[in-house]
Amino acid sequence: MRNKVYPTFDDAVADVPDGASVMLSGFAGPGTARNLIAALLRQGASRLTLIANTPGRWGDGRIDGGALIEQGRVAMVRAAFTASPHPSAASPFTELYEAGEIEAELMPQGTLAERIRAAGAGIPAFYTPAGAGTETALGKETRVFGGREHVMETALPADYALIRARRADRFGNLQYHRSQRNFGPVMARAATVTIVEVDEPVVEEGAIDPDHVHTPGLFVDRIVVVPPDGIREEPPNR
Amino acid sequence: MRNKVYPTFDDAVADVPDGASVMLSGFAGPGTARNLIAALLRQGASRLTLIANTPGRWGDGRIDGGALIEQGRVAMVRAAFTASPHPSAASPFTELYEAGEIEAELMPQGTLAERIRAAGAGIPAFYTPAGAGTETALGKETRVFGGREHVMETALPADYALIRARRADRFGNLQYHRSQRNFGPVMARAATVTIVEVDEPVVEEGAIDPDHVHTPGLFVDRIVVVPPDGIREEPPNR
Amino acid sequence: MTEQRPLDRQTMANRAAMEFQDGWVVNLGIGIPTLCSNFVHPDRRVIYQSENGLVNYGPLAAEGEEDPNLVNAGGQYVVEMAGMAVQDHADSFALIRGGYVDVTALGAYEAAANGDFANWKVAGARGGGIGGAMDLAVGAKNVFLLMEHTTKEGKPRLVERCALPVTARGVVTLVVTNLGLFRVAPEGFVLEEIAPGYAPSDVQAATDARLVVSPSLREFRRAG
Amino acid sequence: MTEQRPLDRQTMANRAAMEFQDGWVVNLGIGIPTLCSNFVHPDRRVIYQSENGLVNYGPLAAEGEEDPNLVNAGGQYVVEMAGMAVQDHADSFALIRGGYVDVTALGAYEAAANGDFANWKVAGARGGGIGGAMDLAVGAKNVFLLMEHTTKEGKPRLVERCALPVTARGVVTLVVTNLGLFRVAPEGFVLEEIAPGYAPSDVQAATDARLVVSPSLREFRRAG
Repeated sequence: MRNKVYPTFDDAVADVPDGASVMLSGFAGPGTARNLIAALLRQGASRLTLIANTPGRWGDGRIDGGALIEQGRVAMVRAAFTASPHPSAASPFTELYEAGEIEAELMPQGTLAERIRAAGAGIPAFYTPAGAGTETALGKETRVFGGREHVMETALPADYALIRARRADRFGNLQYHRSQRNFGPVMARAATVTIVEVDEPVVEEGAIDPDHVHTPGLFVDRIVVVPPDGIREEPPNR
Repeated sequence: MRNKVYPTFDDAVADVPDGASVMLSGFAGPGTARNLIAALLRQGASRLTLIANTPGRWGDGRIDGGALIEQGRVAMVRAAFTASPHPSAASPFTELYEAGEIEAELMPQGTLAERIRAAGAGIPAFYTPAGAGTETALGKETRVFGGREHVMETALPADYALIRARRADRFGNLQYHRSQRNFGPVMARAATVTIVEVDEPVVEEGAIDPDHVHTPGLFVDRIVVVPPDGIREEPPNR
Repeated sequence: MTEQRPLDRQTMANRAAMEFQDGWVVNLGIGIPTLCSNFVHPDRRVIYQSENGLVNYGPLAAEGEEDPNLVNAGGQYVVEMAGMAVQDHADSFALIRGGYVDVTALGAYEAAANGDFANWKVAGARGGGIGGAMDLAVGAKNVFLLMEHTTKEGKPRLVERCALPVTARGVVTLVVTNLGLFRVAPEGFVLEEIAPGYAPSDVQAATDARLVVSPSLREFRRAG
Repeated sequence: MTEQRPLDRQTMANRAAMEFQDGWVVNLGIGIPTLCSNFVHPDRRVIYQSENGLVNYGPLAAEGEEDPNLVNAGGQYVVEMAGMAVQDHADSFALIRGGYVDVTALGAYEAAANGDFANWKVAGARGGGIGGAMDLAVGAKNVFLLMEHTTKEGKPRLVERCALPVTARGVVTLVVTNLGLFRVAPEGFVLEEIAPGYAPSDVQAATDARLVVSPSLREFRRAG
């Protein structure tokens, strides 16, 4: 079987074409594949569609989806935010979006997570009460179940997923640490090609208890270990 | 907070009323809450609806859903089998069902699992390709997505779930051992009252690594430890 | 005449937290709501849940003691609690929509007398920030709003009907502002408790919906 | 003239297993299909997946070495493989419907020239046993059927159109019987390989659908 462990982040993202849809795991930091995103930035692919919780940010020296947007590589964002999660903090993305310079699809966070899950689960559509009766449901089919209005939402797949985990074995079985998990497991299932950066060295198969695998290896295509000089997740003030 | 650890199986199932819908985890043995089912048998509730992978069996001395059926306690079974999973082996349920003496809803196993998941996930309905174009889709809404026919399936909740796990902490966080997991996690979420029998003594909170909890404790209502003289899962020939 | 003393943010949060019952699963939104976890019930256990997958997490982490991979839904570093569990994002929202959250306490721009509220989009904007609010609003058994009674410019935030795009319809059960505590009933906002020094007419004057004054109106309750 | 030697069940399973490519995810149904895992490719890694949540599981457990909580989808005790993972039932079928299974090998009562097949309900029955077959049939990239060519009474199981209620429509890609190996193509069953001693006319005589004989027809391939 093909070796899934790649020597560098650049090798792992080398084939991402212009126009690709790319899922980025991560929630408020943890789970963000910052090293793979940095490599994608160097690689140069453009007209990307990003699927992520937020469009990210920039200007604070941290690499996330915002770095791709800042460099003009992104045509479309599908997310639970176009403005900053913290209403008092401005997001540079907001200005671009409000000025009509970039496209976005805004949806409830649970709808985002469930649409991604559906894509990896062979479920083309489902009904959710979230967003019913609101502006986000405009143009969408609605239907009443149990006396309550629901919105029909469709599966959201992607060409690539860039995710971060704590540890992988050579088969690609993954474990996440705490809040690092967030979108990783569902994105790994929903993307055609799943690329993961891991904090710890790759272990042999059998080193991870089968009961404690969070993402089975058959969903994982490429693994890169974050080297000692790679980007690590750190609290803002460290 | 109320103590979730119950002294006996009989205490844990005492309030199951006639006509209740009861989910039974278990697949080919592992995960079957045999001690709770035995207690429900003693308790006497009737006209039950069972939701399980199979209607179980009887006559071989092992307790599963079949024991309730044999005693006439069951009005309806929702399952992926009405005949034996092994076509060469007769199932006593098959005779009852073929004779029209009990009702059943037969569905694909993945549809069963996903309907249960949906019930615990606030998803009233979803579309699946499984069963499209077959007799099991008769009378169901169908819809084409991506050129392929899909069946609309609805959430399947229950009043009670009786499940088996390896270990629980006092909050109800559960770990399953290997194939014991099967329907446990989705049934625990889909049932109003989730009752679990565990193979090992209850541990204090904090004894289970948060990354390795399979079912968070807030889905679990009652816990009973299988005593040394309780029914243990065993291979058939031991 | 008593001096008018609107509640500060922590006191508002404390008052809302006093409503959390033993064993309740609680989700706290960004802003005033996150302050609720600073209120510790002596005899109740409250289980905090966050959209990003934590169940039963603990208080904010002290500086220098952060686990870089352990944050709540507001992105704040928290500490691990004995009995904590981690889920992925889809399972976390399954829990939320599945009806296991007893209360979500959220911030809002507007609360309406019919139980609608608006907290994701400001006037004139093309987009906004939905986050988990729409799922929480329809999934939680109770929706509490914690908000300043008026904008900085003095414009009422409690209104007859929302002018801003709503987050969810007919779901709000309780509103705590710096001026009062309001149950949302079929007849509209019912003023149950009031800030020190205020008369119901003062609160009504700062409100764009007709208030019903509870026959058992009292000053804001405080813990202890 | 060579003696007619229909294939035994293990040889049928071996022949099907020879189609499994390196790195393929394989799901085996009850009956002849489970025998496929006895065939070990010297230079390919095949990943077995079972409906009840095991990914990358190992061979059948020897008697006395069973883990009572480790079974495959047929309820047989298996051993743990290095690199195994366990999922719950919903995630397991998400994997199956999600398109991650390269092939499912199933038993069947009937296989039809249009790619339909029937394996869950016998004639005249009220119910049957669906199990994971309907999900596997629509989710797997390839559906192989392993079946006796005729019933014990000699009635053909390869038919123009199914008489029994179908499990799925238009999904079968390969059929291996004790008499032949058939690709299911737009033109119907294409006989590619044949059991020793049989002529295509013998196989056609035992079949209720028109067979297309491959120009490269050959005797059943065997490993080694």
